[in-house]
Amino acid sequence: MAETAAADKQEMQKVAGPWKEAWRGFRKSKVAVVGMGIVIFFILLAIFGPLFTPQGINEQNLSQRLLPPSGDHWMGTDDFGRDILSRVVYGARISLWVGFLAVIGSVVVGSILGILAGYYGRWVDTIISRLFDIMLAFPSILLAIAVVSVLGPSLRNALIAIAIINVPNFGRLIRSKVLSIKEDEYIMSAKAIGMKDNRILVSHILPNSMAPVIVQGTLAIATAIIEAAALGFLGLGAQAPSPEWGKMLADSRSYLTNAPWTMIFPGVAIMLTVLGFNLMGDGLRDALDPRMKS
Amino acid sequence: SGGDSESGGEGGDSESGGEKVLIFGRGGDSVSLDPITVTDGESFKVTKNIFDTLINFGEQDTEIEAGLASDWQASEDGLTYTFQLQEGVTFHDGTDFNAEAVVANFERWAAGDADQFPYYKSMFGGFGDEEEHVIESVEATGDYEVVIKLKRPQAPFLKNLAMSPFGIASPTAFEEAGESFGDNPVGTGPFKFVEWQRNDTVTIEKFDDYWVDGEPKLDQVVFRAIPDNSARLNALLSGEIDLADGITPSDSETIENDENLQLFERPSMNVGYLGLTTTREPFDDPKVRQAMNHAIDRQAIVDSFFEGRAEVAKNPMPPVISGYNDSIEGYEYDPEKAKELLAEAGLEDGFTMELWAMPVPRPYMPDGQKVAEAIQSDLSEVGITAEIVSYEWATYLEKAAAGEADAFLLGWTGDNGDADNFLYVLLDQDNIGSNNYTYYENQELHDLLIEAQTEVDEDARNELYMQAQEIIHEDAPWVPLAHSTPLLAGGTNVIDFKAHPTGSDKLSSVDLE
Amino acid sequence: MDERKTILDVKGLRTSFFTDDGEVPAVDNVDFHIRQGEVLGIVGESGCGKSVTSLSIMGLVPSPPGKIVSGEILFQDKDLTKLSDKEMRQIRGDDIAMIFQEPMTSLNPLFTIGNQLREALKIHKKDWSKSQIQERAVEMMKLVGLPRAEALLNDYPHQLSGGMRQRVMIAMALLCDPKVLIADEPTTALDVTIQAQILKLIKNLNERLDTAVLLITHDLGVVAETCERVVVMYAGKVVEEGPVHTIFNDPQHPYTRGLLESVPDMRFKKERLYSIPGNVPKPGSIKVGCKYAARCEFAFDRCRVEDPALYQTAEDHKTRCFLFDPKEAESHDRTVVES
Amino acid sequence: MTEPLLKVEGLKKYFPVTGGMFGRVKGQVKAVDDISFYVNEGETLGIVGESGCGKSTTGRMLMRLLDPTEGKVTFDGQELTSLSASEMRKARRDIQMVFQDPYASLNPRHSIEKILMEPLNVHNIGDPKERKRKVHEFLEIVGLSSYHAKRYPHQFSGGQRQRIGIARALMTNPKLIIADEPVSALDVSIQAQVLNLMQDLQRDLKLTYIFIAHDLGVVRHISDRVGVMYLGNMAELADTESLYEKPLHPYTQALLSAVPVPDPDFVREEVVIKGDVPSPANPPSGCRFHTRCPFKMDICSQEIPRFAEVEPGHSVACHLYEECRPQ
Amino acid sequence: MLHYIGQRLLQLIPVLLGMTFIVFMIIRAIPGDPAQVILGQQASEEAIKALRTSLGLDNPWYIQYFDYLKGLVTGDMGDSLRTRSPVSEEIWPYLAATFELSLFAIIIAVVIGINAGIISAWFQNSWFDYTAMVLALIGVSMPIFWLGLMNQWIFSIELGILPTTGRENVRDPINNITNFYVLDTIIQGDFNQLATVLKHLVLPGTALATIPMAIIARMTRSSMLEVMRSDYVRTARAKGVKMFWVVYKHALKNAIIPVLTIIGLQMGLLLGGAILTETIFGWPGIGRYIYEAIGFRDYPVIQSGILVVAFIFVMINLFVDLLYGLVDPRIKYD
Ligand SMILES: Nc1ncnc2c1ncn2[C@@H]1O[C@H](COP(=O)(O)OP(=O)(O)OP(=O)(O)O)[C@@H](O)[C@H]1O
Ligand SMILES: Nc1ncnc2c1ncn2[C@@H]1O[C@H](COP(=O)(O)OP(=O)(O)OP(=O)(O)O)[C@@H](O)[C@H]1O
Ligand SMILES: [Mg+2]
Ligand SMILES: [Mg+2]
Ligand code: NI
Repeated sequence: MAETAAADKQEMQKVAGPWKEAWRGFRKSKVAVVGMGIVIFFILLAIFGPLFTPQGINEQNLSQRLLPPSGDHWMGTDDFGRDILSRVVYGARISLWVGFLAVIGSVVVGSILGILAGYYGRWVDTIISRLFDIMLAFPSILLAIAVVSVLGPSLRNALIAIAIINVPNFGRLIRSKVLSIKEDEYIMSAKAIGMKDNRILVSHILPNSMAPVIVQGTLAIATAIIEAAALGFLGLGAQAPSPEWGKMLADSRSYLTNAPWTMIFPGVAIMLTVLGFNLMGDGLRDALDPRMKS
Repeated sequence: SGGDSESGGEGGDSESGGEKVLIFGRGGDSVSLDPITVTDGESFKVTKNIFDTLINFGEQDTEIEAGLASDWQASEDGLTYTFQLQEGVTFHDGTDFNAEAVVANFERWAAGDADQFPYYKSMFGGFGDEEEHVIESVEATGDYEVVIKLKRPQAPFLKNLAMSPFGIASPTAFEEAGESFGDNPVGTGPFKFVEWQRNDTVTIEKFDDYWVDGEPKLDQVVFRAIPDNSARLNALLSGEIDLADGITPSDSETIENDENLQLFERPSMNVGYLGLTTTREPFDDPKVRQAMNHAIDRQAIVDSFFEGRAEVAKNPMPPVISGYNDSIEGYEYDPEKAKELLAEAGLEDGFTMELWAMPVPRPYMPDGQKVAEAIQSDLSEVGITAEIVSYEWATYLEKAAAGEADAFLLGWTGDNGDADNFLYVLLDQDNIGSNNYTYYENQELHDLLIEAQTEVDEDARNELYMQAQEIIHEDAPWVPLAHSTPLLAGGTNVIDFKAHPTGSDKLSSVDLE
Repeated sequence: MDERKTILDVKGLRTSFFTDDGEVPAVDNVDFHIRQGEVLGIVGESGCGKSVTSLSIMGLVPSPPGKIVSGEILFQDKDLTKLSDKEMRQIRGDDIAMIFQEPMTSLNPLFTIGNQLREALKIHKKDWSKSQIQERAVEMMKLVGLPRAEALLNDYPHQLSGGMRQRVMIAMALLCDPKVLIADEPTTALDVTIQAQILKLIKNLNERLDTAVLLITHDLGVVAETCERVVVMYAGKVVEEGPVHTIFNDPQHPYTRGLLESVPDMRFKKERLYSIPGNVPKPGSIKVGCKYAARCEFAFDRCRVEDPALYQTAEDHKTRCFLFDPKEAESHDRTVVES
Repeated sequence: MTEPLLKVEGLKKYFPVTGGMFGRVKGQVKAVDDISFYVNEGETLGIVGESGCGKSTTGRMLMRLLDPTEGKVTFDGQELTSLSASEMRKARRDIQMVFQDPYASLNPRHSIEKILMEPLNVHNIGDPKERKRKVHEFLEIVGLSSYHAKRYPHQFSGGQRQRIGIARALMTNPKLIIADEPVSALDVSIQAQVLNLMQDLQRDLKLTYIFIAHDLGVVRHISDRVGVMYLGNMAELADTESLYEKPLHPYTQALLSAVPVPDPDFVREEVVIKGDVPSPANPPSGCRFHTRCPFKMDICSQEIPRFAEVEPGHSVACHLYEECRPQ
Repeated sequence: MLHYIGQRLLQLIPVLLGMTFIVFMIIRAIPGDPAQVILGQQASEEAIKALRTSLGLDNPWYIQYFDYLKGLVTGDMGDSLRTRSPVSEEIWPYLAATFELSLFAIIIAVVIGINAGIISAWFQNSWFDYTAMVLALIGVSMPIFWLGLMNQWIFSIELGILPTTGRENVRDPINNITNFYVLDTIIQGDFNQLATVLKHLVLPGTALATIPMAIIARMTRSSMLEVMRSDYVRTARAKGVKMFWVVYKHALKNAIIPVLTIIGLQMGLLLGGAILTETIFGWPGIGRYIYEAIGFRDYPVIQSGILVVAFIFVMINLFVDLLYGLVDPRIKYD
C-alpha cells in the first residue's frame, strides 16, 4: 500500500489537465503534427516572411513581366513584373487573417445563438433553429455572393460573408453539444450543489462544449480560406493590388498557357495551407473526441 | 498544342454530311432576337445575320452603304429622305419585302415606348407625337419607294438607320407573334432562325432565297455562350468552336503561335478612359486633372495590358471617326510636370483618392483591374495615393452615374460611328446623371455640340467637333487611355471573316474550308 | 478425477496489446481446460483479461493492436492459434460458439432476427435446404423458451426486450450444436429476475445438449450457482483453479479469499465487509513479482521479486501463491493463512 | 415519536411523451406513481428495484432536480415542493447526492480541488483559505490524499472517483445524502471499500442516507429499512430484517429468490416469475405486478392495492394481505 | 409515413417563407438598378425610367413582395426582368443541366468514396488506407476552380481526349426531349450521342465530385471503423461469417446511415454551389443562371432560383430521412 501511494505521488507530479492530455494525444498522431507544422510554418511566414522577401509586393516593373522562375525570382514574376514569391509570402497573411477572423466571427455568433437555443429551449430554440434551417438551405456560395454584392466587394466584406455562412454550422454544433451536456451527470450534480443556471452554463457547459468547436473551427479555417479564394477568384474578395491567393489565381488565369508559374504557386500555397489546417483538425478531433479513440 | 479544329474532343464525327457549320463562341447569351427591343451587343451579333437594315455600314467601317435601300436622296434642308428599295427581296416566312413592310416597321417602332424600344428613343428622340420625336412621317410613295420626313435635321440620321436595332422585320410575323417575336425572329437576312437554347446556343441556318447572290456561304451558324474567357479560348484550342469573340490580349501570343489559328482584329471604334469627377475635390481643379493626365504612363499601359493592341488615346473619340482632331498634342507622360501642376494647385504633398476599377472585361478595356493597378503605381510616383475600389458592374455604373467616384475607369463603344455619339453623349452637360459620369459642364462646349447636331454640311460639322475636342483637352475631365482593338480568333479554316467595329459581324460572306 | 474428455485445452496463453506504451499483456500465461459437457466459470474483476481470453479462443482479438503472443489453444487436438483464417471461420459458430455481455448491442439492429439466425446455418450447413434452415431456426427459438417463434423471426432486435434478445443470442449460438459455448458475462446487463431465467436456461441446455460451457462473470453468486469448476483470474493471470465447492469453501489464494469476504451476502448481515486495500492494477503496470503482492496481507519479500507459479495443491486444485509452494511450506506455517 | 427527517407523500412523476411537429404530447411515462415513505434521522433507507422502476426519478425529485408532478416532500419541517427556485438552492446545502456513474458525474475539465470547492463557493461557505483547508480535510476523510487535489478526474480509478463524489457531497455538511447506485459501477473489492467508507462517515458525521441500489446484498448490508419498488410503485417497505427474512409481496419474494448467492451449497426455494418488466408508458391496470405474479387473483387486474402497514413497520401493496390489515 | 411526409412538408412552409423574405430583402439591398443593367451602359435615362415603371420596380417593396408571394401561390414565379419570359419555364433547362451534372458527380463520389472508405477502414493503417486518406485530404484542400482549370488544360488542351465545355457536341446537337441529355440519348437509343454526352460530363463531373468524394470517403471510413468495433460485428464474426460479408453486409448497412446524410447534403450543395465549375466548363446550369441574374439584378430569377434550389435541397434531405426508414427499422415515421 505504501508503495503504491509513493508511485501514486510520483505520477501525480506531472499534473496533466484534460487539455494537456489532449495535447499528448495530439502529439502522438504523426499527420496531426505534420499539419500543425505546416500551419505554424505559414503563420511564421505570414508574420515574418514579408521582412525577408526579395521585393516589395506591389513594386511593379513592367519591363520584367512574366519572367519564369529563376535565381532572382524563385517563383517568377507576374504580369506587372512583381515578384511572385514576395506576393505569395504576403498572401499568407491575408489568407490566414481571413480564415481566423471569419471563423472567430462565426464561432462567436454561432456559440451565442447555439447556447441560447440549446440551453433555453422552447420558442427561443424554435426561432433560432428555424433560422439555421433557412440559412443552411441556402446554397452557401450564392448567399456569400449576395452578401458581398450588398456590401460591395472587398476583403473585409468577403470575410463577413464567409463568417455569416458559417454561423449555422457552429450554431447547430453547439446547440446539440449543449443539449447533450445538459443531460450529463455532472450537470445534475452541479444543480444538486445548488448552482445557478447561468453559472452552470459558464463554468460547466461552455468549457465542455468547446472541444468540438475547436475541431470544427480548425477545419472551418481551412474551408474559409478556400471560400475566400473562391470569392477572390470571382472578383468579389480582396481587391487589387492585394496579393490574395484567390485573386492572384484569377488574375493570372489568362497566363496559364504561357506563364503557368503565375497560377501554380498561389494554387499550391492555398492547397498546402488548407491541407495543414485539415490535418491539424483531424488530429485535434482524434485527440479531443474520445469517441474516435480506439 | 493539339488544337486543330478537326481533332479535339469531339472527334471526326462532327462534320455531318459535309455541311458547313460555323460555331461562334462568345461571352454571353442574347437577351432577345427582336433587335428593336434590345440594347446588348450579344443580341445584335445574332440579329445582324437574321435582319437587314435599310442602310448598311461598310464592311469594316461605319461609312454608309446600300442595304435594303438600294439608293436614297436627302433634301437640301435635310428634312426629307427618299429611299428606293431593293426589289425581289423576301422575308424568311416567304412574304415580300416592299415599301409597305418598311412603313409597317417604322409604325411599329413609333408606336412603342422607351421601355419597349430603347434604342429608337435614343436615336430618334421619342415616339409618336412627342415633341422630341425626330421623325415626322414615313410614307410609301410606291411599291419600292419610301419617303421619311423629319421635324428637324439630324446629321447622323442615315448612320442611325444602319444600326442593328433598326433591322427590318416581317410585318406578318411580328403582328402574329406579338410579344414573342423575339423568340421567333423573321427578317430578310442571310440566315434564318432555327433554335435557341437559353444560356447556351442560338442556331441559325442558311436562307436559300437570300437576295444577295452567292451568299451566305455557310449552311449553319451556331452562337455558343461561353462566359469565361479562358474556357472560350480552351474551346477554340480544342476545336469545339471555330471562332471566338473576346480574346484577351494576353492570349494573342498563344494564338499567333498556333499554326492552326488566326487572330482577327476588330477595328477600333471605342475609347477607354479614366474619368475624373469634376464635382469632387480635388478634381474640381483643372490643374489637378491635367496633372493626372501627365502622371499616367499610357504607353506602358497599352503595351502591357492591351498587349500593344490599342492606340494610345489623346481625344475622347477614336481617330476613325470623322471630325477627329489630330492636331491636338496629347499630354505626355511627365511625372515632374504633374508634380508641378499639383504644387500649383496647392497639393504638393499629394492626396488620397479612390480609384474605381470596373469588375468586368469590356471591349474597350480588357482588364480594368490591371489597368487600375498600373495607374495606381504611376500615381504613387507623384505622391497620389490611390485606393482601388471595385463594385459589381451594375452597382458600379449606378454609383458612378451618381457621381460617387473620385476617379473611375470606363469606356464607350460607338453605336453608329458618329462624333456626336461620343462627344455629346459622354461629355455634354445634358447627359450629366446619365453617360456623362464626370459631371463635366462647359457652356461653350454645349453650344458647339448642339449646333453640330443639326449641321448637315459635313465639313462645317467636323470643324465644330475639332473645336469641341480642344476645349475638352484643356479642361481634361478625362484621362483618355486607349482605343483598343478588340480581338477575335478563329481556326485557319475560317475564310473572309471581317470583324466589324460596331461589334456585330455579318457572316454572310464568311466561308469554311 | 473426472472421466470426461477434455475438449478445449488452453496452455500458456499470452495475448498482448501493442499500444503506444509498449506491450500490454492482457492475458499472461493462462492455462485451463474444459471437459465435455462441463460448465467452467471464469471470475475476476473488471479488466483482468476474461474477455480477452475468450476472444483469443475465438480468434477474434482485435488486431491490431492485439495479438496472441504465445501459447496453444487445443480444440479436439487442433491448435486454434495455428489455423488459417478460413479454417478458423469454419470452427467459429459451428464447433465453438459465443454469446456476449450486451444483448442490446450484440444483435445487428438492421437485420431481422430470422436473417441473423439463418445466416449462421447458411455458413455452416451448406447442404441444407431453405426449409430445413427455417425449421431449425424455429426449433432453436422454441428451445430457448421464446414464445411465438415463427413471428419473432420476422421481428427486428429493437422490438424485443433485453431478456428476449439474450435468449435469441443463445439460440443463435446453439444453432449448429457447438461443442463449446463461451458465454462472456451473459447476464451482467440484465435485471436479477431476468438473470435468473437466463442462467437457468443455460444450465438446462448444458444438461440436455451436453455442451461444454465456459461462463465468464464477475459475480461470485452466478459462479456458485451455475458452475462445476472455477478459474479465478487477477490481472491477466489465473490465480486459482478448482471445483466450485473447494473454491468457495476452502479458498487458498489470498485474493480469492478477499474477494469472497468482500461480497455482501443477501442472506445475512455482515457487521463489516472485508475490503481488499488498493486498486486493481492496470495490466502491464506491475512488471515484477506477484501481481497481487501490493494488496496482499500476507506478502513477503519473495512475492515482490518473483512471480509465483501455479502450484497444484490438491487433485483439481491449483493456486498461484508462494504460500502454497511446497518449498515455502517449511519456512511459513500454513496456519498463518488459515487463521 | 419524533418527526422523521424526510417525509414523502403521494409523490408522482409523469414524463410527457412528445412527438410530431409541434411537440404534441402523445402520452405519459408514469415513472413514479404515487409513492409515500419517510426517513428518520441517522438511519439508512435502501431502495431497490429493477431497472427503470423509478428509483433515480424518486431520488431526483427529493432534491427537486426534477419537479414532481404531484406530491409533497417535507424535509426537516420544511416543505420542499413549495419552495422557490432560489430558496430550494439554499435548501440543497442540507441534502446532497452521490451519483451512479463515477465517470460521468465529475466534470472532466475541472481539477479535483475545483470540483470540491464548488459547493463551498456556491453556498459562500468560509474564505478561500478555509475552503482550501476543508477540501484537503475531506480528501483525507474519504481516504485520498491532499496531494490529489490538483489532479483531474481522468487520472483516478472508478473507486477513487466515487470517493471524490462522496467528498463533494459532504462539503456542505449535509444532513441527508441521497446515493443513487453509488457502487453499481464498481468492482467487488472496490465496492466493499466504498460501502465501508459510507458506513464510517454515517457513524462519524451523523448522516442520514437514502441508498438506491439494485443489488439486494448491498442493500441488506447497509440499510436499516428497505423499500422495494416495482414499475413506479412502492411494493413493499419494511425493516431490513423483516423484509429479507419474511418478504410479503410476491415480487419481493421473487426478487430475493432470484439473487444468486455466493455459496454453492445453498439451496433456496424458488419463486419463479416469468417475462419482463412492462413499460411504464403503458403500465398494467390494477396491481402493476399482476402480469407476472404467481399468485394473481381476479381483483389484482382491476383494483390498485393500497400501500399500507400489515405489521408494525412493514408496509406492502398487495391484495393478498388486504384482510390481515389492521383497520 | 404519408403523415410524416405531410408534416415535413408543412414544416417546410415557414422555412421557405422565411427564405423568400430574406432573399427578397438581401437582393433589394444590393445597390444597382435592374433597368440600367438590362438596357446597358448606352441607354438613355428615359428608357431606364420607363423600364422601371413597366417592371413594377417603382412600387414599394412590400407590395412587390406580396405580389411575388401571390404569384408563388398560384405557381407563378414571376417573369425574368431581362428576358421577359416566365421564370418557371425558363428555369427548367438550367435545373435539368445542373441536376444531371450533380447526379453524375454524386454518383462518382458515392461509388468511389464509399468503397475507398470501406477498404480504408477494413485495412486500417495499411498503405491503401494512408494513400486514400491523404488523397482525400488533398481533395478537400484543393480549390476546385483550380483543379477544374488544370484538368481542362491537361485533358482537353494538351491531350485532346475530352471536350472542355458544354453539354453536347454543338456541331451535332442531340434531340432534346427531357433536358436530361443522358436520358434523352438513351430514350432515342443513340449510343454514339450517349458517349458524347458522357464525355462532356467527365471533366466538370469529376471536378465537382472531388470534394464530396473526399468527404464521403472520410466519413465512411470513420463510420465503418466505429461500426467495426461494435458488438454485433463481433457477433457476426463469431458466427463464422466471411470478412467480406461482415464488412459489406453487417457493417456497411449500419455505417451508411451517417454517410447518407452527408450524401444528401452534398448533393444539395452541388445543386446551388456549382457556380465556379459551371462557369469554367460553360455548363448552362442553375448556379450560373442565378449568379448571372445577380449581375443583372434580375430579381424574380434570383428569388425563384434560390427558392427552387433550396426547395430541392430540403426535399433531398427529406428523401434521405425517408431512406433512413428503409435502412433502419428502428426509425418509424409517425
Ligand atoms: N482493444 C484493446 N486495446 C488495448 N487494450 C485492450 C483492448 N481490449 C482490452 N484491452 C486491455 O486488456 C485488459 C483485459 O481486458 P478484458 O476486456 O479481457 O477484461 P475483462 O476481464 O473482460 O473485464 P470486464 O469485466 O470489464 O469485461 C484490459 O485491461 C484492457 O485494458
Ligand atoms: N427525462 C425523462 N423523460 C422521459 N422518461 C423518463 C425520463 N427520465 C426517466 N424516464 C423514464 O422513467 C422510468 C424510470 O426511470 P428511472 O431512471 O427513475 O429508473 P431507475 O429505477 O433509476 O432505473 P436504473 O436502475 O436503470 O437506473 C424509466 O422508464 C425511464 O425511461
Ligand atoms: Mg469483458
Ligand atoms: Mg437509475
Ligand atoms: Ni496543335
